[in-house]
Amino acid sequence: MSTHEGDLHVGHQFEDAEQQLDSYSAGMWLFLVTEVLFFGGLFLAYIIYRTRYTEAFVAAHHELDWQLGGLNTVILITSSLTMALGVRAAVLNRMKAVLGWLGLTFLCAGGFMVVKYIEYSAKFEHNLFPGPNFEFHHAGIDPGQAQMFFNLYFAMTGLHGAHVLIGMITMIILVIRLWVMRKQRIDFIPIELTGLYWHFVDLVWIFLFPLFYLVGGN
Amino acid sequence: MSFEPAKPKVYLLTFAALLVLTVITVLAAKLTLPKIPMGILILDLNIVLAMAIACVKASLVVLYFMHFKDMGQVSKVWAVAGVFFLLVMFFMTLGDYENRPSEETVGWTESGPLHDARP
Amino acid sequence: MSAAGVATKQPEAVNYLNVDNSIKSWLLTEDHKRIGILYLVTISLMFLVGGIFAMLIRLELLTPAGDVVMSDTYNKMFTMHGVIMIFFFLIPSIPAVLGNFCLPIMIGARDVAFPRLNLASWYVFTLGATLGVTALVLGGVDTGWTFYTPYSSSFSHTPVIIAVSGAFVAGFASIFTGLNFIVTIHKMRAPGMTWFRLPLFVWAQYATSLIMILGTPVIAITLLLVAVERGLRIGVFDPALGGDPVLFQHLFWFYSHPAVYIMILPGMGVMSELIATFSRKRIFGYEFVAYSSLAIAVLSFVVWGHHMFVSGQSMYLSMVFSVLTTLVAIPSAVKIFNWAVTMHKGHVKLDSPMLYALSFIGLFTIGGLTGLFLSAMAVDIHLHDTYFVVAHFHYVMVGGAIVAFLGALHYWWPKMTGRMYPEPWAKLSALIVFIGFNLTFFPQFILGYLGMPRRYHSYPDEWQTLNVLSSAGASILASGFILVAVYLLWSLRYGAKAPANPWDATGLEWKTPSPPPPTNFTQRPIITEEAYNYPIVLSKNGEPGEAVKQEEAEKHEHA
Amino acid sequence: MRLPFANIPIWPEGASKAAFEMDLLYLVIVGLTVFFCIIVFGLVIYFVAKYYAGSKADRSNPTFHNMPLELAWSLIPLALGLFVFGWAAKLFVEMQAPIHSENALNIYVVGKQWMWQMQHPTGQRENNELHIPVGRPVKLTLISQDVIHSFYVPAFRTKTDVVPGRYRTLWFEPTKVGKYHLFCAEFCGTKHAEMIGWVHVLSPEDYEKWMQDNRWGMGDEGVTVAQAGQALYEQLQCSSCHAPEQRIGPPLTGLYGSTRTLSDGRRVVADYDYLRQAILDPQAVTVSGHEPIMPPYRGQLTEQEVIQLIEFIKTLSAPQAPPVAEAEQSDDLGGNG
Ligand code: HEA
Ligand code: HEA
Ligand code: HEC
Ligand code: CUA
Ligand SMILES: [Cu+2]
Repeated sequence: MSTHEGDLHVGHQFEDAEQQLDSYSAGMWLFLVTEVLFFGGLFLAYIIYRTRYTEAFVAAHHELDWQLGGLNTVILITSSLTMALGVRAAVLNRMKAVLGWLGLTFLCAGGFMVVKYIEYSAKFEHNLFPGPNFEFHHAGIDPGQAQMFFNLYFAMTGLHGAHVLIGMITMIILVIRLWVMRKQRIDFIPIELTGLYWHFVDLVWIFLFPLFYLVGGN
Repeated sequence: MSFEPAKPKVYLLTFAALLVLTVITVLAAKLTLPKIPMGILILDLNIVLAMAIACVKASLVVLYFMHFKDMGQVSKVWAVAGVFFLLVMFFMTLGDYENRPSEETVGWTESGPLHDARP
Repeated sequence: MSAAGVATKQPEAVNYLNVDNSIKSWLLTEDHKRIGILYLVTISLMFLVGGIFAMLIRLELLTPAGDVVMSDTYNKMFTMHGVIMIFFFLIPSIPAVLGNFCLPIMIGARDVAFPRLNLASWYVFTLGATLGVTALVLGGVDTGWTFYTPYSSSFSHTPVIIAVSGAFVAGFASIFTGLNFIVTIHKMRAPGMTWFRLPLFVWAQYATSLIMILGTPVIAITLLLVAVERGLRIGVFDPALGGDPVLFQHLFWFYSHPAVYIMILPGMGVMSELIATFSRKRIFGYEFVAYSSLAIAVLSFVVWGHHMFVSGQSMYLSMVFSVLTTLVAIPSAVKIFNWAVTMHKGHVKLDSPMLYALSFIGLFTIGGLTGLFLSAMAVDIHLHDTYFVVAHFHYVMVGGAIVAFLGALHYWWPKMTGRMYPEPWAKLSALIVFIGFNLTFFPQFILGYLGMPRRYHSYPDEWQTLNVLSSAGASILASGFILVAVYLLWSLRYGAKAPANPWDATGLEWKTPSPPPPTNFTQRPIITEEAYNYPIVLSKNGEPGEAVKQEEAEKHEHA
Repeated sequence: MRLPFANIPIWPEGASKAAFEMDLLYLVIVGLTVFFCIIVFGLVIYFVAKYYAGSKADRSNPTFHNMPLELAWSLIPLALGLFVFGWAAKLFVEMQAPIHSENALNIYVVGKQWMWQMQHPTGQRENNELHIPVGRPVKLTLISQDVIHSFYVPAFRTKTDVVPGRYRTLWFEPTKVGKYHLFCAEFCGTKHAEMIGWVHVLSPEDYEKWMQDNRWGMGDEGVTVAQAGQALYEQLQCSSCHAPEQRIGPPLTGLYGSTRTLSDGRRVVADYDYLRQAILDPQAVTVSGHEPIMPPYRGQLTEQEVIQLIEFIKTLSAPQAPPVAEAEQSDDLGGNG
């Protein structure tokens, strides 16, 4: 795509557009590496408590609705697809397509948050939010251990949800930026980077879904 | 790293594969696989299977959606390093939980740790 | 001073300092050099605050009874001392100040890869430091810098959440810096700047950044969990909530052990620069020194359990950690020996930066070797959480990292400010710091083996003499630091104008004027030689030959 | 030990079996440190003096690489380091391992903000003081009621973190009569520095005397820990389920030290930690073949009371032996002893 890069804006610190693109994508990957380790701490906690409190985790996961979780998985995968297509359109400098794909991705993200909201409010209603009001009755299951499941559930999906929100905000900013600079060639780097970020958010969910909704082996 | 965007077909195929795999994980969770007790911990084969599928899905996302192969050397090496250190953290910490001394920390002079009653 | 007088008559060349003087231009700057200076101001303030707490600690410990302050106050003092010194001073010290200032110049770049992220890093850091100071103003935190659960998450009555958020936020600053450096080193090198032509300082920064990127996120999530557990009683660490407090220790040290190498590796990088410059010789075993930095960074991630030998961690795991700790000491040994041997057949000059460098070698060797005691599991049973540990880490952090920081500050001060400081005073300060330091912390080794636990504000009478020695040393040490601050500040106004290359050193930063122009170089440098290309003398059959540049000499050697 | 010319202590008293070897190992590492310091400082001083700028030393043909040298100063420290590791690891294992002896004492220690509570098996209780006889191995079983503490006796060269939720053990054998410092070494809050006390190592006669004098001194009218546990057991009506004739809960006779199969398939040894959990959170360790109906006692019992119950359950495992310390060792070690 070097023909297109010629007329991109190049930061003062860079020699050329190629160096700029290389640097930004390397930077984004490094950032994602930090994200991996950021979530990693929580995954570690999950592994430990899951292996310790297996029965409680199995019992507690029945409180989650795997169908809603599955729906959200499909939504996020779809949004990943639309995002990938959006990035492609940006590289090919097709303004309308970019706006369309980004819009779809945003809608998916919104849908994801709505489903999350439904799920969360159901948990609050059933006093499944950890804390003094936590209630969990299941023969043979220590409620304290079930609470650990919900601790991790809220911590991990909450953190993931925060990432979805950040992604949505970024998309809004992207669209505004595109609109402001609509006369120019599309600067696809920010879109590409947002795309990488968004796929990462999808990727985290790919792990969260089976860990919480499909503990399995009743 | 000026990359050539992939054909939409590649993305659509990836998408389809991801959907199929999602269905597979859901189905796999219906099976009841054995849980292998390991000392005070339990290794649950269900979760092993689920994680294996998730890893395949994650690789698809990384390889095709994030077009990993077009990435520069730096990104590649660092992505691998990140996963590597994550695993280091997991396994070394788990090494503690698998072998915690219980009430009696029996020395090596004895016939192995008492608290571990593996057959 | 006359030089300064003359200079004012000529129109001064545009440099990064005088290009624009408005406050706004400083606060919105994207120039890595200015950001370095901003960082220097912030961390110096934090060092001052941390140092004041240190002096209060030593004042309290002058007498066996806990008579100067209440126990609660004392607990807050050492906590704030540790938190400030580590999270808000030492971790950003060399990387964010001197790394920021020098690294792009050293590799021949106009700036770091992401200047705006760099500025954001300073703001984020300042926000973190402000939170830290807020916690202090609200009465201070009393958990120890290690924030062990369940004390921190369920029992302490102090603003732990604020302090923890401060460290959390400052962590992002460190991630930004690390990310920036890695991309910069990979992508922004000038043409001809191959990896093995890089100054060793750059290698060290790369290794440091590796730890910053891979380690910091883990402490971030850990501290977040502590805050959540404390705030919402949603917990994974408190046994009362079904958690495991030792898990916190694993997560904490997974970062905080590597973090001690965040503190020392840049110092080691500085050492390589100083020894090379003031011996006028290339570092002996350049590749070994370069790779040892990476080895330290990678191995640092697999030794964290040596802080947990008595915590109830699995005995077998302890052994693994102990033997790996022995391994990670080796690259440090390699560096020490290579530096020492670098002086062989060199032209050693004892300017003040070199004095600091030599005291680094001495103090770090002692500090590092006392790490060997602690990594020996059985001995650590006795020494853990005693003053032996306190002495160990002050030897490596103050005697190592801070002495290196001061050496670096003296070395690059002319470049950064365009002024020379008064050399005799600088030499004196190096001496005072060395003497004061040893007097403060050597007695603590003895106290530690005697069994004096750390974080105690009162102690048995028989240990008073050693504690008095230590407190006396601390006042000497403090006067050394204050002396440095005084003459450096003085030099800003009255110091002689610095030439471009006051030390007659090689390296790109000395080829550009002092202070450097806003874009570092007037034109993009093309690199044709290695970083330490000093002239050396070749001889044949005992006849002294000509002085030639080192690289050419090597070509002869291989031919 | 003190410096001869000044009143400065430089060496702590050693009063346990492990102390001697630890001191020896310490001195060896001190020796290594001095050795390397001499080498490093010596090299630095020598080179600075000889190659000081302007000196007449021969500087021709300097070298910048030397593989054998690099290997030497990597491998020699490595070998020495590994030697230190090996020795330290051996000593470490020895210090953790139970001391086999017929007459080991088992004393329970509960740490809480900010005091140490000791319970002797024979019923004596004391706070912040520990009286033990010389020459007899001691096993401490420690647990914390709140935050992490650390039980540290410098003269014995030993310490261990005392963690909530889990029993820890500490073995040592005092070898010298005397009065030694006891410290809390893990920061635990306001009065961490005051969570200190004394360990009194007494001659066997003095120890007997102390035992007698304190039989009714503190604690519950001279009942042993196991007896206190029995009282508690009755008071809480555990037997309403666990008495063999009730057939609701499993009988507790012979339980301690046996291997249990849990309902989720795990096989675990019924040790202190297991018993503690079985009482406080029974649902976490439901025994296979039983309904999980036992009520959890978390929050209703102090750590001391849990210890008493466990000690009582232990006596049920060895019905023929009297519930005193002398019987500890044999059943502790199960088949290994
Ligand atoms: C800059 C910071 C820094 C550095 C560089 C180090 C370096 C090392 N540290 Fe240290 N350490 C700390 C900061 C640091 N440490 C801090 C802050 C704590 C306490 C935290 C707390 O609890 O609050 C601590 C605590 C600490 C402990 C835990 C003690 C305890 O709490 O019980 C241990 C145990 O193994 C340890 C070991 C080591 C080792 C083996 C090295 C090695 O890397 C040293 C390597 C260097 C040398 C060995 C010297 C040079 C070599 C030679 C001259 C050749 C000869 C060598 C051999 C024979 C091996 N350190
Ligand atoms: C970088 C890290 C660092 C530094 C520099 C220091 C510096 C000092 N420290 Fe500290 N210390 C720690 C890190 C550090 N410390 C940590 C992590 C702990 C553990 C805390 C815990 O247990 O949780 C600790 C604990 C600790 C204790 C143990 C407390 C206890 O356990 O009860 C003691 C006791 O003597 C002590 C003393 C000192 C002294 C006398 C100095 C002196 O060197 C300080 C002298 C400095 C000054 C007086 C400041 C002068 C500065 C200026 C004038 C500004 C000038 C600016 C420039 C030169 C640019 N420190
Ligand atoms: C309501 C009846 C009931 C009461 C009261 C009761 N238990 Fe239990 N207990 C059980 C049952 C049923 C089990 C087996 C299932 C399980 O492990 O949870 C059991 C298991 C145990 C075990 C584990 C036994 C094993 O075989 O591994 C111990 C130890 C124990 N109880 C101790 C006590 C003590 C001590 C008390 C009194 C403080 C007590 N129990 C009170 C019903 C009871
Ligand atoms: Cu208990 Cu410190
Ligand atoms: Cu460490």
